[in-house]
Amino acid sequence: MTPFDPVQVRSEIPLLARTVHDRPVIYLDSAATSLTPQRVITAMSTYYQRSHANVHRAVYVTAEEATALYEGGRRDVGLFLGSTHPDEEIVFTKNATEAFNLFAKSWGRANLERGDVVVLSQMEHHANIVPWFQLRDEIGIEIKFLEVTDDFRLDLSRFDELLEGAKLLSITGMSNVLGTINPLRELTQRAHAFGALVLVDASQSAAHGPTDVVDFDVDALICTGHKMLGPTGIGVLWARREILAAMPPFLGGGGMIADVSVDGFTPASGVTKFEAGTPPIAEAAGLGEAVRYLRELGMEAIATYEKGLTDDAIARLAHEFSGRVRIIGPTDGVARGGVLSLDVEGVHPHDVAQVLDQFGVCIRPGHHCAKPLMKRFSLAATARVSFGPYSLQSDTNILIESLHHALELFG
Amino acid sequence: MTPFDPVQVRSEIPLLARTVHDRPVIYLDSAATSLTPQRVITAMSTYYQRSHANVHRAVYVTAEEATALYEGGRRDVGLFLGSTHPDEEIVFTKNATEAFNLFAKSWGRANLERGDVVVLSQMEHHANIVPWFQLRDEIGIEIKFLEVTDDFRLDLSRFDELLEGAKLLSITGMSNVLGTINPLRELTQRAHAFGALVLVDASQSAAHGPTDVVDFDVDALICTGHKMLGPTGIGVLWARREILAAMPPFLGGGGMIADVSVDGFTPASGVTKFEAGTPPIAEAAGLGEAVRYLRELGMEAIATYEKGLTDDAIARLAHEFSGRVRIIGPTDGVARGGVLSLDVEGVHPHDVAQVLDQFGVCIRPGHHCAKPLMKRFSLAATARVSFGPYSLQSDTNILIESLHHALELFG
Amino acid sequence: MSNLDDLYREIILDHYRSPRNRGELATPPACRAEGFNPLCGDEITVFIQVENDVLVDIKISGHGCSISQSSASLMSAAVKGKTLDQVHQAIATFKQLMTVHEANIDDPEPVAVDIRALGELAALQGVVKFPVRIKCAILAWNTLDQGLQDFVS
Amino acid sequence: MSNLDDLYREIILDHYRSPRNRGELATPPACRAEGFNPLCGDEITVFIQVENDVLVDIKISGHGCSISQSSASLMSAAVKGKTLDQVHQAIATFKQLMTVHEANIDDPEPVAVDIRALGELAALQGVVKFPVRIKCAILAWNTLDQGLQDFVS
Ligand SMILES: Cc1ncc(COP(=O)(O)O)c(C=O)c1O
Ligand SMILES: Cc1ncc(COP(=O)(O)O)c(C=O)c1O
Repeated sequence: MTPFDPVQVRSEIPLLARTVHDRPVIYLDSAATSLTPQRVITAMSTYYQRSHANVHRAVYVTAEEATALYEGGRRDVGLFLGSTHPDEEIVFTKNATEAFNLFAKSWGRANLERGDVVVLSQMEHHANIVPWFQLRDEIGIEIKFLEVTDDFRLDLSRFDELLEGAKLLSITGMSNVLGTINPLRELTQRAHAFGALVLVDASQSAAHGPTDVVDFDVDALICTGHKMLGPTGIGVLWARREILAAMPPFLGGGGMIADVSVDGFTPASGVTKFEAGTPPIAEAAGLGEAVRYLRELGMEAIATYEKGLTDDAIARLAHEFSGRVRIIGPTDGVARGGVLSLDVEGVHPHDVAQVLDQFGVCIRPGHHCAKPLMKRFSLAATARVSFGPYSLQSDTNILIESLHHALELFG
Repeated sequence: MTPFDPVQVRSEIPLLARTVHDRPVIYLDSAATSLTPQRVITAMSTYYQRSHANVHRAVYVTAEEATALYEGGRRDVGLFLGSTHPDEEIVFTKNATEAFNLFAKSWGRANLERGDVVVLSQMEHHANIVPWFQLRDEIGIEIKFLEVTDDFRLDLSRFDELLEGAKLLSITGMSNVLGTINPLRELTQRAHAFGALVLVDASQSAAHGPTDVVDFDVDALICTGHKMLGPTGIGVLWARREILAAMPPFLGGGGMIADVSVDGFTPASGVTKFEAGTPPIAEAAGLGEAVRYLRELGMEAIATYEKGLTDDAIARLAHEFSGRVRIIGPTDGVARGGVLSLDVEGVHPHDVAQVLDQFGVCIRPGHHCAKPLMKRFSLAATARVSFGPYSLQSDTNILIESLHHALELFG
Repeated sequence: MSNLDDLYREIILDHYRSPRNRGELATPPACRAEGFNPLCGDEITVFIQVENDVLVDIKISGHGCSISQSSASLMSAAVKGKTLDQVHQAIATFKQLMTVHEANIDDPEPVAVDIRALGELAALQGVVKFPVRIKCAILAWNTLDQGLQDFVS
Repeated sequence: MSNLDDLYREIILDHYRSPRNRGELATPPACRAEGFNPLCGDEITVFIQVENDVLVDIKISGHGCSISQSSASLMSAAVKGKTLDQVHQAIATFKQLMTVHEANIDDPEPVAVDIRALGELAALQGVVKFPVRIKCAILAWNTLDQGLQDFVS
């Protein structure tokens, strides 16, 4: 394997050649969405230019190619996640959020009853909270939250108490606000001991380090195309095939049925059951290319590289601002990814982002769809900086320069 | 307006430059998915290359551009459908199927009770059947079907009887099997007289003739990007704003909430409420470009042009095969679109399609996700030919040549 | 950074650092209305006291970015002591100031409004060049509007 | 059209035009199993009668394309009168014939199988070059397999 070369990666990303306000784009918002390599864009364009057709049910050449691209995307994503049976375990949805709704409502309605407990954590994204509330309002399940410690880690002190009798632990692999990486193997082992299944939100972690569903020993896992160098409009639910096979359909329509009459319908079997209507074909072709590219780069290599960037940024922010810029998240460099939520003294995150924009620096202010977590730390918003495999240490230079400017303006 | 020029349209569609089996592609499967003009592909590539960012909640330039592209796509689609308040009336989904599920389950759960009647027709696509069955199984509504006459028209003789007390008529604008175009204005007027709302499936009709929700006087309408020269991964629900405003959310997650705590959530208002998670941003940019293009071509001009193709094909198929190739659908040229389902004597549709493929002719065999309709006519499948604005009369020549070959091989 | 100067005028920064009319009023007799911007988390509570068709007192609490906070502060200064007619007039004028013609979304131009009538509020004019921030600037005004409607009913 | 000739061998067309063992058997004593291919609407019902571990009779009804129909007909001819062991062997061999190595999806190559053991069934070999049709060819075999399993239990 060639050594990891961010400059090479950058050369494949057209957006990084762009300038805004007469300055190069400094993209530090990968936790919101990742930049797209040209080869991913080309994979989709090529589909539309050469093989655009609807999938399944067709015998002509371009339709066969379209089907092969779509099913090939499924296999590539399966390989990327460590699935042993991608054809029976990978469901494509429109985004991670739909995948959570699918799991909560299909698996949930079939397996949970009034009073059953689902355990989440306080650091979940709304995508892994709201569908469970909807299910609670519908069938009366109980939702419990693992808390977050003052040093931004999962509080496991009450783990056994919360998991007692729980049917499911649904938890993020990495917080999109704190950067905290959760100890999946330990959580899974402990949750399984209580007979609970484990669903993991890998939306943040998938593109930044190795994912192996067998190694993690989880039961289901969700991620989203546009945060994995892939396109918008596609998400992924992986679940063990016995689990998927026993789940009832979610959305109804064409493709997910075995038969329909004026009296009722019989669902199809396999992953098809969950893919109603024309699926995201171009998007699967694009995501397939994205995960092939990520594998080529090497997920370990990406993780190591981004850890270097993050450690460096944490050290320099502390040194430069001596406390005026606080990081909301672990700062010891251990078990954390390249997401740095900043609290800039006297400057609202919205204003931080506005000033940074003038320097070409792209960061995201807000609650990051994690309001329970924000409430936990009595914050309305943070200014979130996040790295990708195309980020550079020099990005941090400009980040620091522009933060100085923000502090001055509002000081 | 320049006169409609199919050769010009063809020159904008890269796939038509392709050959298969050493022959040019003769694409006659537009009812399954339409071919994509380069400018639509470019609109999406450009988004990824220059303005890829997540929408909303961001202040930096590319994120503002992404938001403008996404919301601009909404406005363009609204304009295309005749919506007077696109910002409050156009919801983007992943395809038409999700839109039907959204409407059936959100509007349905809020407005229907055990015993309430929803009227469909026997010529509906599964997308407009299965979600209603799911709702029936959940809350016990009753589903009634308008029948189809022997000459492939909606049977209106029992209309009043079926609509008596019905809460909703959900019906297709154009059958994807028969090509039959339903008299929307009449249906709406009569259904409204019974106090029923009218939801229209415009998936087949939207790209082949004018759509004007105000003129049709319908209450909700659904269509799908990939059949409108647009991309996969995006569908559209239009509904009158009072109706949308009163509907509860469907999928839960980020973006669709006003607030979330560990105790529950408050949904957002407006169309946002229905768009959970990262939306199909590139796809909205692509669909926006597609409908701008369609408007430039002129929907009346497209309808007239495709009617010419269809009338010609009907006449020539009758003349060439004197009964050995039967059209399952109206053949008088009145109120029908460019979809011709063929029943070829002694040759199974699957085999027809296979033989035609060798001539580069792309058609679709199968039940076309309309099994109740197939059962109505005791057919397992048809061989469906369908036109688009890039189709030519000469396509019909090759279709006829290859049909002769199929009849010979199996004769 | 000339763009930024358009947005962050000195008056705005001043109202952000030293907000006017901050606090709460006892309800009743006062009315309260809450507004928030789900996209960025800005939250505002407006307390108003109306007597004989005059807005005799107004207080603002909540939190948010410099634009939403200064807009609230500027608003409170502009409407306090005014008749309800004048207040409604001010709300309408301000909303007009914040209107971007959709046709010009790429190059937003403020609609012609009587700038002199706005007084200090004119400082917020630069916001329209930053369409995402319009929601911040307008939050307090919508909340006040809501409060007045609640008061009437 | 050389590709088509690979698919539509004369034997296949013959079995399609004149299917062998078409019809039904009384159940009981016979067993029936239904199979269908939701993607293209092919439906098949297989009736089997087993005595002393021998498949003494088999009948096929249903409808479908030339590939699914001829495959069913060829199958019925190949397994009728055979011991259950031989039938299972035939099913396994046929499935292997229809296996496309995923690595070679673009250029499918049949897996090495003992073609001579297949007899007339070898005519279906061309189907693997048309991956979408494999489902048609294999339908009857899966249905028979199902029927045998049901019979055992
Ligand atoms: C009439 C009709 N309705 C609905 C659909 C479903 O569209 P989609 O597959 O994009 O969800 C289709 C196409 O498949 C259709 O032809
Ligand atoms: C941790 C986490 N989970 C879920 C999501 C939802 O992903 P999507 O918006 O693609 O549905 C996100 C991103 O927004 C996220 O960061």
